[in-house]
Amino acid sequence: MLMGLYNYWIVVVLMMVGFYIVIAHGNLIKKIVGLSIFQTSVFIFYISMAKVDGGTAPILAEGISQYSNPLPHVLILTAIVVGIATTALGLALAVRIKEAYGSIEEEEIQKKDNLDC
Amino acid sequence: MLAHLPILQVIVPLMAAPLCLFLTRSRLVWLFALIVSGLAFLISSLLLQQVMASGTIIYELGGWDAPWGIEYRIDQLNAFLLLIISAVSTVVLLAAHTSIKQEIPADRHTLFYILYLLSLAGMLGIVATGDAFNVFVFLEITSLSAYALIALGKDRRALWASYQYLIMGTIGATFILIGIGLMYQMTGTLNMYDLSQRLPEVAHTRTVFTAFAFVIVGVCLKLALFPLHLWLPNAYAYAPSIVTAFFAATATKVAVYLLIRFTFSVFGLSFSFTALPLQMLFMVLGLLGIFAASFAAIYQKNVKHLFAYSSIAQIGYMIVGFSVSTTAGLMATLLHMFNHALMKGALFLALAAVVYRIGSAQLSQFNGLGRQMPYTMAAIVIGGLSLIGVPLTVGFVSKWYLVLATIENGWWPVAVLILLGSLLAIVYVWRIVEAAYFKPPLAGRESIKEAPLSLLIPTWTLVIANIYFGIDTRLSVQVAQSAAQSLFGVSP
Amino acid sequence: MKDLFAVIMLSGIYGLLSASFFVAMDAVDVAFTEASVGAGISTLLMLVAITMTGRSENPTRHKPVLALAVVIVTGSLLIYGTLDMPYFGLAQDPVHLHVAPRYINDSMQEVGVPNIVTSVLASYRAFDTLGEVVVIFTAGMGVLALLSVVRRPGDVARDIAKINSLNKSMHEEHLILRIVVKILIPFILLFALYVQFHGDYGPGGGFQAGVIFAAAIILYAMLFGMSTARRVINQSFIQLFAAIGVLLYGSVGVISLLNGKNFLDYSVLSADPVAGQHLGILLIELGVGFTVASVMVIIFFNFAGRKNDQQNNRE
Amino acid sequence: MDTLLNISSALFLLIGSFLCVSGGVGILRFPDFYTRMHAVGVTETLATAMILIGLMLQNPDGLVVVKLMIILLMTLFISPTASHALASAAVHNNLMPELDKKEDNEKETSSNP
Repeated sequence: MLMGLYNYWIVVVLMMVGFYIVIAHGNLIKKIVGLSIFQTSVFIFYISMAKVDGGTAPILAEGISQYSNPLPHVLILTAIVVGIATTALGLALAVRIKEAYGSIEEEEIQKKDNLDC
Repeated sequence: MLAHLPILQVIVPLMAAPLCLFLTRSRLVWLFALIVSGLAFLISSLLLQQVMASGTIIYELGGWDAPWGIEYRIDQLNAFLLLIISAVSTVVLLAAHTSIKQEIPADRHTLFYILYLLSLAGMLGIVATGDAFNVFVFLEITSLSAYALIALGKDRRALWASYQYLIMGTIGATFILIGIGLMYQMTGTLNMYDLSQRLPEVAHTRTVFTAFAFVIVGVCLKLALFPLHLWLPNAYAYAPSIVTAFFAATATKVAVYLLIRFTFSVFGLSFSFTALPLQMLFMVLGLLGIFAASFAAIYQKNVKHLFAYSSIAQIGYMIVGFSVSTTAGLMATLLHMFNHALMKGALFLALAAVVYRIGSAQLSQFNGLGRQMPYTMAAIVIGGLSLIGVPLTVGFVSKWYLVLATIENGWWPVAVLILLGSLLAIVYVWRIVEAAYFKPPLAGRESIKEAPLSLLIPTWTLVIANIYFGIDTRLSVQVAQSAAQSLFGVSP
Repeated sequence: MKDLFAVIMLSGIYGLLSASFFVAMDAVDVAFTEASVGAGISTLLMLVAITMTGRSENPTRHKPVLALAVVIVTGSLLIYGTLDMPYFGLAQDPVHLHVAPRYINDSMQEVGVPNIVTSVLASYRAFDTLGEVVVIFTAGMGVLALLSVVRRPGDVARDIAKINSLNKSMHEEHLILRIVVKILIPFILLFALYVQFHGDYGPGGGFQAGVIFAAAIILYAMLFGMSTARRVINQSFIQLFAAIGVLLYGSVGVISLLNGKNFLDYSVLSADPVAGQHLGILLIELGVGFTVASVMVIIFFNFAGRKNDQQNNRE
Repeated sequence: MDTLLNISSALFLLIGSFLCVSGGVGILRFPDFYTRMHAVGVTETLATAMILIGLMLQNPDGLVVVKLMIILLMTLFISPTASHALASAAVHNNLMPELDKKEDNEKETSSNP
C-alpha cells in the first residue's frame, strides 16, 4: 500500500502547503503564490494518475505498445492556462489595491475599510 | 439550423464578445450586445419548447460520440435555467447603457460589454454542457469575467471585494477540479451521463466519497451557502449596479444548478443522500443561512448590502427545498430559482435607477424618495413584497410550494421556521419603505426627478413579470414540475 | 520568508521542478507548458507586480489556528480518499481502461496525428480548448479593464525623448545584453514557429508557441524600454489580434455548422475526412497561438505601462 | 565501436555532473555574491557543454545531434550573458564585494588604534 499510493500522499502534502499559504497569509501577492502552488499540485495529481509503468509519452511511434494516458494531459494543459489567467488577474487586482489603499496587507486593508464605513 | 440550437446558445455570445472589440462606439457595442443577448433568449425559448415537446436533446460536439467527445445534454432542467439566464441578461442589458454611462469611465465601456457577454456565455456553457471538465472550464470563464466586472465598481472597496471573491472562487474551482479528478480516477470517464452509469459500481469506495465531498464544498463556495458566504455581500454591494443586478439574478442560480446536477444526476439520489447525513446538513445550513442573513440584512445601512444579505437568505430557502429531496421539494427549489431571479433582478435594477439619480445606495439617502421617484420606489416595494411572499407575487408561489413540500414530508418545525424567516423579510423591507415614504426629503434634495425611461422600462418589465407569474403560474410550475420529475426518473 | 522576491523565485523553481516531474511522468506537452508558464510567464508577472507593490511582507501577529485546522481537515479527507485509490502506475487502473484506449488505438485512423495529446486536445475535446482560449482572452480583457491607462497627449513626446536618449546611450548601458538579445530574438521567434507547426508530431502546439512568441517580445520590451516596444507593437492592433485568434477558432466551428455537421467537426474542411481533421487542427492551433501570444503581450504591457505611469505621476 | 562511444559518453557525462556538483558546492561555500556567481557561472557553462556532448555521443547519428548542437550553441550564448546581467545588476545596486569590505574595515581599524 505504501508503494502504491505514496505519490498521492506527496501531492496531498503539497496541496495543503499551498492551501495553507492562501488562507493563513495576509499578503496579497503571497496568497497568489500559494494559489498557484495549490493549483500546480492538483496538476501533479492528474498527471501522476495518467502514468502507466513502462509506458512512454503519448506520441505514436513504431514499436511501442504501451502509452501513458493522454486524457489527463489534455485536461491539465487546459487547467494550466486557466491557472495563469487567474494569476494574471489576481496580480492586476493586487496592483490596483496597492494604488487605492497604499498597502497589500489584508489586515491594513480591512482596517481602512472599517474606517470607510 | 434547429438541430444546432444547443451549441448556438453558447457560441453566439461567446463569439460575439471578441467581435465587440471591432466596434469602438459605446452605443454601437451596447446595441450589438443587446441583440446578441436577445438572440440567446430566443434560442433558449425555442430550446425549452423543443425539450418540453420531445424530451432530452443530445448534441455531440465535433461529431465525436459521447464519452470520447464532449456532448451537450439539454433536458428540462437545463432548458429552464438557460431561459432564466438569457431572459434576465437581456432585460438587464436593456438598462445597461444608461446606468454604466454614469458608473464606469468611458474608455472601459467596450470592455464592460465584452466581459458581460463572456460571463453570459460562461453561465450558459456551464448549464448546457454534459461534461464534467467542461463545467470547470466554463466556470472559470464566468468567474474571471465576474472578478473583472466587479472590480470595475467606482468605490475602492470594489477592488478588495473582487480580490476576496477571486481567492474564494479559485479555491472553490480548484476543489471542484480535485473532485472531478477523483471521479475520473475511479471511473475513467468525464461525461456526466457516463459517470452516473459507472459510479454506482464504485460507490462504496472512500475515493468516491471524497470526490463527492470536494465537489459539494467547491460548489457551495460558489453558491455562497452559509457559512461560506463571506465574499458575497461586498462583491454585490460595490460592483457596478448593472453587474449586481445580473449576477444576483443569475450567478447563484447556476451554482444551485450545479449542486442539483451533481447530486441528482451524477452521483445519483441514493448515493447522495445516504453517503452523508446530507439531508440534515443542508436543511440546518439552509435554515441557519435564512436566519443569520436575514438578521444581518436588518442591520445594514447600505441598501445594496441589505439585498445582498437577503440573497443569501433566499439561497437558504432554495437549499431547504433541495434538502427535502422529494419531487415537491425540488420543484419548490426550481420555482424559487426562477422567481428569485425575477425579484432580485427587479430590485437591483430599481436600485440602479436610484443610484443613477442620487449616486448612492445608503439607506439614509432614501428619505422621501417615495414622492420624488414614485415609479422606482413602487418597483422596490413590489419586489420587496415578493421577497416577503405576499400573495399575487411570485414570492408567494414558491414559498407556498416550499411549505407544502416540507409539510408533506412531515417537517412541521421547518415549515414554521420558513414562515418566521419571511417575517424577518418584512422587517428589512419595511425599513426601506419607512425611509422612502414616511420621512421628509433630505435638505437640498428637492429637485430629484424620476429615473429615465431607459431604466424604468426594464425594471418594470421584471416587476410585471413578478406579478404575472404570481397569478398565472402555469408556465413556471409546469416546467419546474417536469424538470423535477425527470431528475427523479419519473416520466411525466 | 518575508522577502517576496525570494518567495517568487522559489515558486518559479517549484514550477520548473514540477515541469521536470511531468517529463518523468511522460507528460511532455504538459511539462513544456508548465515550464513556459509556471517558471516563465507567471514568475515574470509576479516580479513586475512586486516592483509596484513593494517586496516585503509584514509579520503576522495572530496565530492562524483556524487556517491550520481547515487545512488539516481537508488534507486528512484527501488522505482518507486516497486509501481506496487504484495503485499508481498499474495498467489495469480504471483510468486506463475506459475512454482512453480509443484515443490511443484509433486516433491515428480517425484524426491522423501522431501526437495523441494534440489530437485529443484539438479534435476530440476541441470545445474544451475553445473554452481555454476564451479563458485567456477573458484574462486579457480583465487585465485591460483593471490596469490600462489612458495615454495623455504629453506621453508621446516623452516616449520620443526616451527613445532618443536610449539610442544615444545604446553603447554605454547594457551593451552586452542588448546585443546578445538582438541576436537571440529572431531565433526565439523561429523556435516559436517551429513549436507552433510541429505540434502534430512532437510536444508543442499553439499555446506553447504563443507563450514563446510573447516571451521574445517581452524580452525586447524589457531591454529596450516600453517606449520603444510601444512603437514596434501597436496596442489596439494587438487587442484586435487577440480577438482574431478566438474568432478564427470559432469560425472553424461555424464552417462545420454551415456545412451541416456538428460544431467543430473538421471532416467537412476537406474531401478526405482525415485531411480535414489535419487542416482543422492546424487552423485552430493557429487561433490559439494568436490569442495566447497577444494576450500575454497585452498583460505584460499593461503591467509595465501602469508602472511607467506611476513613475511619471511621481515626477 | 559501441563500447568506445559508450565509455567516452559516460566520461563526458561524469565530468559534466562533477562540474555541476562543484558549482553547487561553490555556491554554498564561497563568501559573497560575486565569488558565488563566479563559481556557478564558470562551471555551469562547461558542465552543460560536457553533458550535451555526452548525450550526443549516446546517439551519434540523426536529428538528435543537430538539436543538441543548437541547444549547446544557445547555452554558450545565454549562460555567460545571464551571469553578466546578474553581476552588473549587483554592481548597479551598490553591492560591495566581500574582500573590498574587509580591506576597508582593516584600514578603518588600523587608522583608529
